[in-house]
Amino acid sequence: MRPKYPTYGLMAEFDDVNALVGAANRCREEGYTVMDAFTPFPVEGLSEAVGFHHSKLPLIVLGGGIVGGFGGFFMQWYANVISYPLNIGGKPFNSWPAFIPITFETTVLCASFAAVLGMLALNGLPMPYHPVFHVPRFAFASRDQFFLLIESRDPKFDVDKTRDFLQSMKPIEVADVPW
Amino acid sequence: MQIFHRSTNTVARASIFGALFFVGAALWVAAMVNRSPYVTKQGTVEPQPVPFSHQHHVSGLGIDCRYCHTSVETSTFAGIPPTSTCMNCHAQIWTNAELLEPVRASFRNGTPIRWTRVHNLPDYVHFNHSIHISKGVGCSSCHGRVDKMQLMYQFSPLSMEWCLTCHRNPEKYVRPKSEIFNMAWAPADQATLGPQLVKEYHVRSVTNCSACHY
Amino acid sequence: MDSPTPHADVAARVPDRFVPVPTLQPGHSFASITDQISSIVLKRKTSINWWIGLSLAFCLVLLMLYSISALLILGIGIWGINQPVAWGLDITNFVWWIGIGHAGTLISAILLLLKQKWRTSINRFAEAMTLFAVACAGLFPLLHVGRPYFAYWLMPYPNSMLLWPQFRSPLAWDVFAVSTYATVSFLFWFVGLIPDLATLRDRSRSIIWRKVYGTLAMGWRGSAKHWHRYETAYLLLAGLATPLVVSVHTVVSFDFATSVIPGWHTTFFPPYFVAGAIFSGFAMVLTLMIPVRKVFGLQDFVTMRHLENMAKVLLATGLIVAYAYSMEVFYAWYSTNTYEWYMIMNRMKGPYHLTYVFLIICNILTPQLLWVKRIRTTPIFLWIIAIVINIGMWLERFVIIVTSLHRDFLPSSWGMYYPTFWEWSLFIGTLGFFTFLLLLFIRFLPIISIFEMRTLLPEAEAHHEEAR
Amino acid sequence: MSKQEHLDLASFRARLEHGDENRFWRSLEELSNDEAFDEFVKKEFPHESQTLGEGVDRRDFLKLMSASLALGGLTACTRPLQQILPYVRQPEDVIPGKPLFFATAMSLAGSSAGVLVESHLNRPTRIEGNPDHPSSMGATDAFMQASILSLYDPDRSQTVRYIGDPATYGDFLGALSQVLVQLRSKGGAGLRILTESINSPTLGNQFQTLLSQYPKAVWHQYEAAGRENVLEGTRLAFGAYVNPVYQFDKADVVVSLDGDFLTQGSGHLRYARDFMGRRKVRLDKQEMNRLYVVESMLTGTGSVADHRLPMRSADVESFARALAAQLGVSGGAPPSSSQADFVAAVARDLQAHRGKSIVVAGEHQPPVVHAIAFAINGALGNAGSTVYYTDPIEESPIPQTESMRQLAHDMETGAVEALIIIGGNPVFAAPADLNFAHGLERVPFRAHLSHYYDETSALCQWHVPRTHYLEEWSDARAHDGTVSIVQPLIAPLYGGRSAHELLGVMTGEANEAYEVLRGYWRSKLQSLDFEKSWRKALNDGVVAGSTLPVKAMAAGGTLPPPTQNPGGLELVFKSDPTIFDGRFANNAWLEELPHPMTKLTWDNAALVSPRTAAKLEMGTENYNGVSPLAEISYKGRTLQIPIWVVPGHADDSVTLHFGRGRTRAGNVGTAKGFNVYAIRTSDAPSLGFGAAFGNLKETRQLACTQLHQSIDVKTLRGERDIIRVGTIEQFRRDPSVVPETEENKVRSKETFYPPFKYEGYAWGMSIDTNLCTGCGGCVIACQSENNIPVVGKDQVIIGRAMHWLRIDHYYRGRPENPESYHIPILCMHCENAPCEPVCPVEATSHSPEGINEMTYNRCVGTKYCANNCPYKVRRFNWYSYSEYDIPGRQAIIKGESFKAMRNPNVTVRSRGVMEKCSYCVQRVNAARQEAEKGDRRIRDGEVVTACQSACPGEAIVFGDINDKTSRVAARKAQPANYGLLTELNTQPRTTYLPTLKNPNPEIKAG
Repeated sequence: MRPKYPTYGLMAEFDDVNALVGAANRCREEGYTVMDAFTPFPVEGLSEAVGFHHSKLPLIVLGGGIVGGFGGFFMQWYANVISYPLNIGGKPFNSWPAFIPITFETTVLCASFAAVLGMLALNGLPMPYHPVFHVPRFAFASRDQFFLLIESRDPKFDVDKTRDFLQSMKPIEVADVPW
Repeated sequence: MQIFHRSTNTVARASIFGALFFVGAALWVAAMVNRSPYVTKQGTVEPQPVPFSHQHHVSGLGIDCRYCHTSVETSTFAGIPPTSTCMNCHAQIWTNAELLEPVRASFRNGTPIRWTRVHNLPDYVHFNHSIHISKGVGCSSCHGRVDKMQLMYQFSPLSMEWCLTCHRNPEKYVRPKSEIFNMAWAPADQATLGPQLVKEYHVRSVTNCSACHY
Repeated sequence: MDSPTPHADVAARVPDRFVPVPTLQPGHSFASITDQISSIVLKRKTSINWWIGLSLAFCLVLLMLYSISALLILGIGIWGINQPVAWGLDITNFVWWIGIGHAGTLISAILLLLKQKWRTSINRFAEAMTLFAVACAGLFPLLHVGRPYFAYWLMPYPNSMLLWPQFRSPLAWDVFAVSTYATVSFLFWFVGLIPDLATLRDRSRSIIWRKVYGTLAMGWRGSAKHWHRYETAYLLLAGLATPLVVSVHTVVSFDFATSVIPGWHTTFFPPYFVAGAIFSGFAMVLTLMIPVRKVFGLQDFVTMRHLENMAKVLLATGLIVAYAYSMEVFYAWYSTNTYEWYMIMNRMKGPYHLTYVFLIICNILTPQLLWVKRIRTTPIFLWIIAIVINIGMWLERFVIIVTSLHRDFLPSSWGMYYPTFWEWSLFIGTLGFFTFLLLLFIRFLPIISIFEMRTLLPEAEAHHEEAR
Repeated sequence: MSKQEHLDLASFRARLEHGDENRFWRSLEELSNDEAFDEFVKKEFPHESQTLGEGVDRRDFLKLMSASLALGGLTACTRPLQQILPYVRQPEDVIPGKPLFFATAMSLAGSSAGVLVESHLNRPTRIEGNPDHPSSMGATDAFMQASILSLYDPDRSQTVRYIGDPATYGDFLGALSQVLVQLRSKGGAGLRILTESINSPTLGNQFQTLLSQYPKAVWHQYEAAGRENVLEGTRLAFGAYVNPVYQFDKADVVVSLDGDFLTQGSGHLRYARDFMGRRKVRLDKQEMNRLYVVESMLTGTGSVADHRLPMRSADVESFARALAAQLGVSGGAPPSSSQADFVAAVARDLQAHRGKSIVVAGEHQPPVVHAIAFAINGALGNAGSTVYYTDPIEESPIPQTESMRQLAHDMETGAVEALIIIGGNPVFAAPADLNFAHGLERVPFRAHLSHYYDETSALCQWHVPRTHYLEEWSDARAHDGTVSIVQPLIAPLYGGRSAHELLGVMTGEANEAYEVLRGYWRSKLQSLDFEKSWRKALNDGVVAGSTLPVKAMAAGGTLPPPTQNPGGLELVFKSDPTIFDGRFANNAWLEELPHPMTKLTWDNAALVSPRTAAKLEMGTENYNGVSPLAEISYKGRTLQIPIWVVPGHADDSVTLHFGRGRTRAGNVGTAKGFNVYAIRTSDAPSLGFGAAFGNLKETRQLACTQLHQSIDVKTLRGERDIIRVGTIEQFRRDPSVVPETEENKVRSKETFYPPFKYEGYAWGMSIDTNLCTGCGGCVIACQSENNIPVVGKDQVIIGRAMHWLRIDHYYRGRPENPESYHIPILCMHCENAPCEPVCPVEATSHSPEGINEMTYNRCVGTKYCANNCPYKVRRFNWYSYSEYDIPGRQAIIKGESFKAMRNPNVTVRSRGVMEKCSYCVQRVNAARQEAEKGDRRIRDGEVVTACQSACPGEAIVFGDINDKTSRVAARKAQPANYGLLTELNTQPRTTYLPTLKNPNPEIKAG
């Protein structure tokens, strides 16, 4: 999609995590809403700072677990009671205690898949191409530098104003993020 | 800087779903192949020394199954007629038909006719014709309308799956003993007849392993 | 959680030995950590030693393949197993490998939940080790069956026989437990890798490697939101993996505990096996970590503190195992059961008594040395002890499986079991296979979690009030 | 499987069938030369080269891997195009798919027992006993069961040979007639014929004819393990050869003088049946007979004795004389002090049962001991009541060793111009001191009619393959003289000739055995309608009225003075319990059948008592079957043989089983074991002194299937309750003999799940260990019925024997004279089977009738079930034992012909699958199907398992335990009925009755 703005957004680079968090908070106070921060490691409270609060991931995992659990037990129950009941060592067809281990395993398996796939999906990964990669110094985002991005989608976004605003926070540099 | 081109995002997502789809498809195909006539030999006509037509002999001449398959009611094996059986008639009729030369040859020098097996169960499956007959399983239930077969072919898949369909619900398939050899028999009302026959003939639904495998 | 660097005054007040060794040597920055660890993968020329190691390992892999093809072509008869000992080295190795496969996820998951920061520099390596160990373990149940080409019957799937696996069988449980464990461990490991893959992507010089790492990193860019979900997922995974770790060896122990054979039919096998697994797992981590740490000069990241902590875990689990052994004897005596008691007597005095003796020496006596701090903190000693424990744990499985089977209820069907060349070659082969995979991992992936190391730095702490 | 098999065999049969009889035979000659035949079978039984999962072994592995992965769950994915060959003319009696049974008889060492042969489309597959035959009563022994294997043995000689080169029967007849012509001119001087003991009236008759034509010809007979001693004994006692017949069903007290009448010798099956009939102790029958045994080596008979006194075989005579003295028989001698009490007690017991007791001597005991036994029986008035005498069942009994000595001498002196050897293998089996081989080579014309091209054949110019008894027309006398007609079940597979044919040729009479036989019987059967009685004889398996009449014998002649007994170490020569005198050496079933006591397979050893072993400084606890090799120097000859310690063996006595160590037995039997004949001499065929033992400081690995035979594996928690024994007294006091412990009672009830309900049939088995002699007949019967493969010595050594049914043998007590117990162990078909829940693929499950079913084609081979079976009755196919042929090893029983032998109703197992006793489920199913066709229930006794049918002691009973009137239910109702390891709550369907002893209160135990 070709949006109305020439750039994807503006990105400010900091070399200190506190500077970044501070900047992020100020942006929010300034009224910016569509922004993101990039750090080489998870930073406590940063996501809140950029206006991201709760994730629905736990719910997804719970769902996965429930599906796996009931699915697992149902499979065993169906196979032994409905599909092909056989007298195995004089045990009843529905030997539920014997079905517990597999039920547990399928629960964990499905939940784990839900966790990982859910996380990737919510994060929109895989996404090998992304505008921020255009910024040459962004490579340091995975080393020791900290970046704050204000997207052009932000209603309050204005190339010049926003750039000045970012500059006011004394970043190492403010870069244009082209599409 | 960018390592990947824009398109790769789409590609990446596509490939994930693609992979999932492919795996699913592969499994599905395997399952289908497994049940296909290619594997079960269902419906394939094997080359035979003599192009014997059941249609002609059964519907045409009205010969009873047991005239040739003598031991079907008494033995595990229905019986393949000895050459002499063929010659009972063909000593008189079609005595010099080209097609029947192998038969005459066999009779002359006592070498058996080498038919090709049509119904061929694995060695670890033990099937007994007589017990099925005596429990009201008709020929056509498994062998199909043999009376309509120019050349003999395997009508049913003969897979365990298939065996179990009847072994689990015999009432759906049993017929009166009088109708066993009646190719054309069709139940008026199997729903009521079936259970009744099952009770009458003491038909049991046998699905334990050693019923067939030992 | 203690602060990584003791304040001077603290140091003044308390004697040195009470000053905890830091989990990360001081003087590091984000950059230095990143560069030093990733350099192992990126910069350093592939060392000749690595090549030698790899080729040696590969020879053993070939041996393994040779042994496997012989097995498949000639038949399982080439092994020494028989009646009554129908399981021998095959299952022994299976349980041993699975046991080793426990350290990784345990360290990553449980220590993560327990907020043990010292785990960060060893979890990645341990997880990889877990994966490879499980891969080796998986081979044995597959190959030990008489008709491996039908092994897929243990999987539930709609088939033309309308048959299902027999879900009451501990072997069916194994299939699910082991495959689940392998899968989850992999996910856990891979998720942990993603940010570091991104780092490698950005650090790498060659365009090919950039694309490779880039693909694997799936476009990770360290966005705050991503980090948020990422941490949630990672924590949840840890939560799921923790009971899983416990369950896997529990299920493995069911193979024996649910049977009727004296020496197998024991209710306390699950905890006993889990403890044993952690025991052997940590021993293996030490066995591998100590040389690696030396070779790649990672003493800053894998400090003496790590080694000592692991040594302590060894000591603890070792004691649990010792308790289990004594309970085994006690039960047999207390049960007043002829067969149980004979089983114990047979272990101690029977034809295989040497294995039992060495088992006690390796698993009970040797670890006691770890009470001594000097030994705990001397890598070479630690390394030797770890190896001894590995051997001991292998013996434990051998004793449990073989000596229980070879003389059970009816003296008429007592027998002996002597492993053949083929069984040994398969075992040695898997050792090679394991090393092979490990060497590849060391060469191509960061053996220490870079991004987690970064969080150990003090400057990683965000101080909101200042920012305000 | 079954129907395909019938089809293909139909064609085989068809080939044999077509045309008149001559063509029939000719066409067989076409088949009978080996490659051709194998080829033929290959062509004709294509599916038979298809065992379960065969595709696996055939195709290269990867292909299969991919295939089986792709075609998920498709087990029969590699079905080749098969051919189907019907009859040309179908015989009336044959219904494809239904076996027929024909009555015939198997002769062994001058006696015979009747059998019924199961025939699938005229292809014999199995031997059952003939219930109407006096020597069988429906029971069979291992030799009879295994004879079916010899029939198909491709190692059997398949062509006439002249100096080793293939020749035709015609050539032989030509050469023979030339010789005969010139011998005839001399009245037959120089013509010698050597046979085994002949119990065929027709053949005897033919010999008379021959001898009348050649008055100067001599007919020699020799059996290495025959009844010579018995017959010489009768001559000693009565002045004439007679045949003693015993009626153990009438005897309350039996004394066996080193005899093994229950498991070997003429009529042993009948004797076991009668004897054991008196030991079936039930609530309503609380008495049993009493058996005293004095013997050197522990035998089947000894192991069931109520009092067993181990003593050197050489001392048995003095014991017998002592007994005789006590009973006032002339020629008696006072007992040695040590035995005085015992002898006295036994004598009193015998006195107390005059006319209701039997004293019987062992076949290898010298004639005098037999004579003493006869005398004692006479004195006790047993003669006529429990023992009676008839004319000998042998056609012309002679002192065989003597006759052999004479033949050897004449051969050396060149007095023998032509020697025709019919059967037997004298070069191997003749006494070593006669140098038979050396003499033989000096005979100008020598021919050998034999089953194999063996040691003797190799030294004869002419060798003619002999027909197996299932291939020939003949007749045979049983232990009581009853005659059975031997009829062929199949035309000679390898073109053999019968003795009748050969003699027919020599006498110039009819050369068709069939004609000769009918000719003879036409003259014998003075019935109006010969054909009728002939058919009846064929049908019944016995010729009506042919039983020899009882002869009143008064014990005449006085006994010779006691043979002086040098004392010291004695050697006892006995036939091998599993391969007899060596004739069965190439029979893999018998080679692998464990020795009833030592459980040795594939080998023989010098059996000694622990004390003697120590004395010889060759002590060994048989650990893992590695035993020290000894060199026995005896009468200038030496024999190297390993030492095996047998608890309960007499001290200063060494038992040597002859028959092994063949050099030309065939692929299976050649060079297996050690040749004891090498030191067996004509002056001491069964007992010898003056042997010196040298320890070669070497060891030999022997293959033993049960290395731990001592039940006294005591722990501080006591002994294992795995075999229950008691005395008749105990039984009378408390019929449960060994009461269940409270603990077991509780444990065997505890269950987490509600028990499974078994309506309808509930199959179960009861084994009365009190009736078991451990003979091993059931083991072979099972092997034959269920297509159980043979694994070979190396596999037995590492514990991979495949027998579904094994007979555990346990000792208890002092090693000098322990109690000895047999307990047959097969699948217990536990209702709570531990093996079933551990199988991950449902390969083993329970039938609604309680049979623990093993589904081979579903088994992936985890072996978990075998581990979890507390009885260890599961057997695994480590290799494809039935047909495998891989680098370094081959199946023992190999060759296309064996495929024709297999039971078509039992799947042949392939590599990597588990197997075990199925309760002969194929028989159960067949019976059920028949019953349901008739809309009735299966009658009790309609399903008889293979082991049950073979057992002479009727120790095994199988049936429906829900049917309270069934025999098995009755047995299980006995309070003494117990299950093995029931404290594990396995709820076994196979249960046992305890072994009971009936000790003489006057004799204190031990």
